[in-house]
Amino acid sequence: MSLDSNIANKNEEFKPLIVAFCCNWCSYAGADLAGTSRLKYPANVKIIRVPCSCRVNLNFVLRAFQHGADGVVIAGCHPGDCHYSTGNYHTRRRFSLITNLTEYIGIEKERFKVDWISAAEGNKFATVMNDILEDVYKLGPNKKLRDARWKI
Amino acid sequence: MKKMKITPDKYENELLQIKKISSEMVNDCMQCGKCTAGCPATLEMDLLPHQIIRYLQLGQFHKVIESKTIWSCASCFTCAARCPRGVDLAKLMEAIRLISLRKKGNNRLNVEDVSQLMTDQKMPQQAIVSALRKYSK
Amino acid sequence: MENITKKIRAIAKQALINKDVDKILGWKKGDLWSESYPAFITKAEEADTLIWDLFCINNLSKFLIKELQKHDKIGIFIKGCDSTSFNQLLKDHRINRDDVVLYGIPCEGMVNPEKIKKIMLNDRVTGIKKSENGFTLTSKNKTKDVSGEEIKYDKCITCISPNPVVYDELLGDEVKNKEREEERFKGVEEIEAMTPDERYEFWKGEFQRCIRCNACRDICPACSCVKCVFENQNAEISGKAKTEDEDSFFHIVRAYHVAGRCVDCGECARVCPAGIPLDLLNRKIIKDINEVYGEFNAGFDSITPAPLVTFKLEDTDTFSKQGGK
Amino acid sequence: MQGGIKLRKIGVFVCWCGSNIAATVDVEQVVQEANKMSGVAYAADYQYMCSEIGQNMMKDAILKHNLDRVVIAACSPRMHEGTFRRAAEESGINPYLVEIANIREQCSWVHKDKKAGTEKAIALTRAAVAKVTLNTELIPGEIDVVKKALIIGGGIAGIQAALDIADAGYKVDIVEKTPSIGGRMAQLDKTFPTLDCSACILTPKMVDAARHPNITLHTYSEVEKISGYVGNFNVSIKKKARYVDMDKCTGCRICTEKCPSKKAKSEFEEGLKNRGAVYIPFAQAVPNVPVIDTDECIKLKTGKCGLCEKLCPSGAIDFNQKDEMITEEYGAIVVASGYDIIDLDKFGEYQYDHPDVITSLEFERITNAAGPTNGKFVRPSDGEKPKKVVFVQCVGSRDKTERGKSYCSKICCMYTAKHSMLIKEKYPDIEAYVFYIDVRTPGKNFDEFQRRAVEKYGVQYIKGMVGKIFPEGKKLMVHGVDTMSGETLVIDADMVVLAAATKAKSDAVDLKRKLNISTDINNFFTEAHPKLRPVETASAGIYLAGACQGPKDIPETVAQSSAAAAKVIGLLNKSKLVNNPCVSAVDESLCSGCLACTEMCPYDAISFKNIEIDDHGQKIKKVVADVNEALCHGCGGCTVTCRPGAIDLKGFTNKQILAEVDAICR
Repeated sequence: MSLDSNIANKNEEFKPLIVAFCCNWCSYAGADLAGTSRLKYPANVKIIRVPCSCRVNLNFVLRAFQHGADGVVIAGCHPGDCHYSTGNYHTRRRFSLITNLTEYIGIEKERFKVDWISAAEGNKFATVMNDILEDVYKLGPNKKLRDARWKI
Repeated sequence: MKKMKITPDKYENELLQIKKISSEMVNDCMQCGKCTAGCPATLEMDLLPHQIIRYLQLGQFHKVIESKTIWSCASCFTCAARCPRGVDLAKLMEAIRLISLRKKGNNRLNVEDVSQLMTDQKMPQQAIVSALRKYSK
Repeated sequence: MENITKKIRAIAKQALINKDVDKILGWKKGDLWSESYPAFITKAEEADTLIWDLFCINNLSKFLIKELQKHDKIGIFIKGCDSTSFNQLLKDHRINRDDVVLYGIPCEGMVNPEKIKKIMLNDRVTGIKKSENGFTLTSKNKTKDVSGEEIKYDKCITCISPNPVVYDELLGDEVKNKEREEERFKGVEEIEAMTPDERYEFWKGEFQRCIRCNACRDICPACSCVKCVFENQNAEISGKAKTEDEDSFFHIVRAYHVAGRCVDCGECARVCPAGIPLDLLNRKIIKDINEVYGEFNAGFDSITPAPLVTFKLEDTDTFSKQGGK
Repeated sequence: MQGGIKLRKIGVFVCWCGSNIAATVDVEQVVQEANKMSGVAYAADYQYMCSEIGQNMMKDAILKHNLDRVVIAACSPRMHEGTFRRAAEESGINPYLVEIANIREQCSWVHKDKKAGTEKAIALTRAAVAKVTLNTELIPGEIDVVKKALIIGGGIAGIQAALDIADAGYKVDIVEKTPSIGGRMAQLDKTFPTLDCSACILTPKMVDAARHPNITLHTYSEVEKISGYVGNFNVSIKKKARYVDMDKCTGCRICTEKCPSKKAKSEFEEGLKNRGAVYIPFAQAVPNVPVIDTDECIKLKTGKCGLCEKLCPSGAIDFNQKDEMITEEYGAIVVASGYDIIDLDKFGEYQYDHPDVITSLEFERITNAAGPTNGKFVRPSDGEKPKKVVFVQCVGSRDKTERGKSYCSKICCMYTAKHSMLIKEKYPDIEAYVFYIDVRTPGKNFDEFQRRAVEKYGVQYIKGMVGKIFPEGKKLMVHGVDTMSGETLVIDADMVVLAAATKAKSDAVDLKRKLNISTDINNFFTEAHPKLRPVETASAGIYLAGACQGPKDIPETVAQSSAAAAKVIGLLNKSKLVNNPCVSAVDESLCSGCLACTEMCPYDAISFKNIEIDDHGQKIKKVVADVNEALCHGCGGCTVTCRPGAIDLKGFTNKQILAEVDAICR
């Protein structure tokens, strides 16, 4: 068996886990629309519903990476469309700094994404999820920040 | 380019004349251009059909009467049939032609020139006869 | 410096005699010639213990939180970085401006005893004096001339606020000490240039030395919570295990919690017994804020809203190229 | 946490949704796995959980197995969360102890592989179980409603809304900044597309509003401060000193006639006429009581004069009046503060400083029979009748540069058609030209109206703009272009009328801050939803009417006012308001009082309060954040701002979300 096919086999075994925090009013609805439109994206994406993207705490993201996530997505309404009028403007500032900071610590930016997905963008939801999965497949399993005591 | 002076009363008579002959209201036109878009004779025209109306609206009769367009119009009535505002442009064209022809010695087609035209093999005789009838007094 | 020491003593004495203040916060000489400690005095006769020298590095502002619970009015001597810290505490509503009398001292930078030790490795240094172009170190059997840069704290060399930004009375003339300011982010840029894996290895190496002594937290003028989130059971992040992930968790969250509030006094890195360069985390965030949301210097005043509690409609972001919509 | 789970008795119900879920998810396996999850006491599946049989099945299981929490693994919570919460409530469980695992839209419908689908469904169910374990009973708070509405602005929008609300039996206060209600509409001569006289249709409404037993007018007053929330707004109103006693004044107008100071430009007449220092803005003003302009009054400036005081037969003049501040409570607020037109100083090419170049609003006054020229259409410069009048549309509208406004002002096409028609109607010998970019006339009978100007009255519409106007002797040489013929042209006009763009009131931003509502880039107030909630703001209990929301004509304004009134009536009609229980709560023992949350909150729902705590016998005074549950919308932004985690969001607590993360990551 060649080395290449070894890697390929390993990759087949690699089942990445993507944790997506979606705001209730836009992105969660966008994910629902992806479902109603029967768009396909891999089952590795799991969604946690939050009222607004500004509810997402840095702690949640770090905990996800600690406990096994290979990628994290935070999705909210497009700036200007926030159900709470200005919540996502705060998300934008906070996570601009946070994604930079985690990248500075060594977490690849491809693993940790923030995006705006409206309730009408079922397509975009599927695309964003497929894109991050593709990136995470390329990077392989995440070992950084991982809690060695946690299962897997 | 010289600036156009808006002087509606300068050609007041002519404009009244057109209205009398055609009984069409040039102000009804909204300049949508549908007449021009459907006109089969635009290749032969120097002013486009909708421009003719526009100049009439602006009182620029001299530009209209000097144009080739009124003579290129074949009176096919496509414009009239399609106009959303119910303006019969073909009638207006006819009115302008009439004003031109009614001036002394202003025949568009002279009897003497007919033989010249007959040398064109493709020209239907009917056309020449009717043109003579239409464009001469 | 001796002049300022005289002034400090006179002011402190007068303020305590007049009962303008109940307590004075300043510095006194430590056990070693290269150490100066915070000094809290309430009696006029103690004023003569106060000093101002090259080792008054301790940021005194944060002591105000606890001291003001016991006293109504406190006088405090502050350097530039102490004053920005003071403003940050005001902004965080941790103290009242009216309860404090500020005696500002322009500062040319403090001397790092560790650097001196390295230079005069085998000699026991016994003193330091200002010379024409720097300092003269003296030991039992010899003297040595060194430049300021060689022995000052790194954070003092790139200091952006050598003069107090807020004070009631200023002692001495304002100083200029901004020649190397542009190098403030040099360390950050070096790390940014690494690959993600190199960066992770670098920080893992640093973080794993952490003993969670919380010195960084205790000294920090921005870490002023009554109870830290890491002590809050309901926050569910109070993991105390000595593992790679918990160490990183602590340091990422600590850095983020002072984002937009860190006055870059550098005390966290100075007091860390494990020598973790915490200021490189803080400065990364300061650099990003400056680049993405416009220059902001926490503590330069006490009213401008911190970058993370405000926003602009036309803000850009760092995670998408188009900046949102 | 692990210990707590044992105490729970959670019921898990997995829905097949026919084959919608069951085709991709092995429902039975999900039930089997659910049974193994800690805290789960009962698990079952059914074809259609949302059906009545399914709901009854759940209710029966709750009673039979003594369940205290429920997880439904079915379609999106956006579909049936309410349904299952109600069903749970009917069987005695607090509705907020129900969680939904979305295994249809976010699982069976997007995945093909049954094995992967089943695994994901189990993970999602586990997350929901983990969350529901930590759910607590939430009880929505109730708020009383003050049965009274405030209308800000006394133009046609405010008057209409006030009349509608008052007619429904509720008290209404109108706060109007100027001395009289009536607003812009009172200035207008005729209204399109019917050309009926503006005053004839407006003044009866003004009188109705003044006489209505449920309506109180606060003219010459401004809203100073607003606090509170839906149902309970607390509003301070500044009643500016009129220096005229409203009760004593009979409206005889001796004072306004005799006032020796006549230098002030009349605001109502758009500066085309002077008025006295004591004045009534216009003949039909309501209330018919003058005010004294402090900047103009000789007595108030120098202490001498006081002629009006001596002449007033009823002794109504009172120079000792002071601004008065009143505080009122309201249940709802309608913002109807209207619009302005832009300044034309930046449009030098139109020569607005020339007396014969006027705005359309000035034109309204000139043609108005009660206006400065008594309705005679003459040039302001020499009082002669003009021969040629040029109208220029889109002056500053649809102009992306900083001197104009990017939007269409909406009303100009119609009023310009109206103006040109009015001229031609009265004086057929006057020539009227209209320069336009587009003619936009959507609206009932609007296009027909505009076409009438062209077709019947022969108004010359020229598609193109005016480049510059050169005054030449008595004439205004208007240089423009007819883009349709491609010809440049020049018209020797006697008068030019500029359709200046509309703009938001200059104090709109101020008012927005007071109300804590939002404005768009042009400072017009923003509605909660551009299509589905066009009269509400994002702040509950505050509604919009008229041109303060964006350019509007009278019919639209009146329609929106009545719509806003209907919303207000619906609100005031409720005996109690129920608020969302998923709001933020402060743990006072953890709060340091840094108040970063108060700065971040989009609704200003967080303030602070002083408390005293007992720290080992020592009393310590402390400032802590304080959430107003009626104002909090539950976005949760404050929870992230709070560094020690002292503030948490009920229904989406830190613990709950972390439990979901942990469950998903297993």
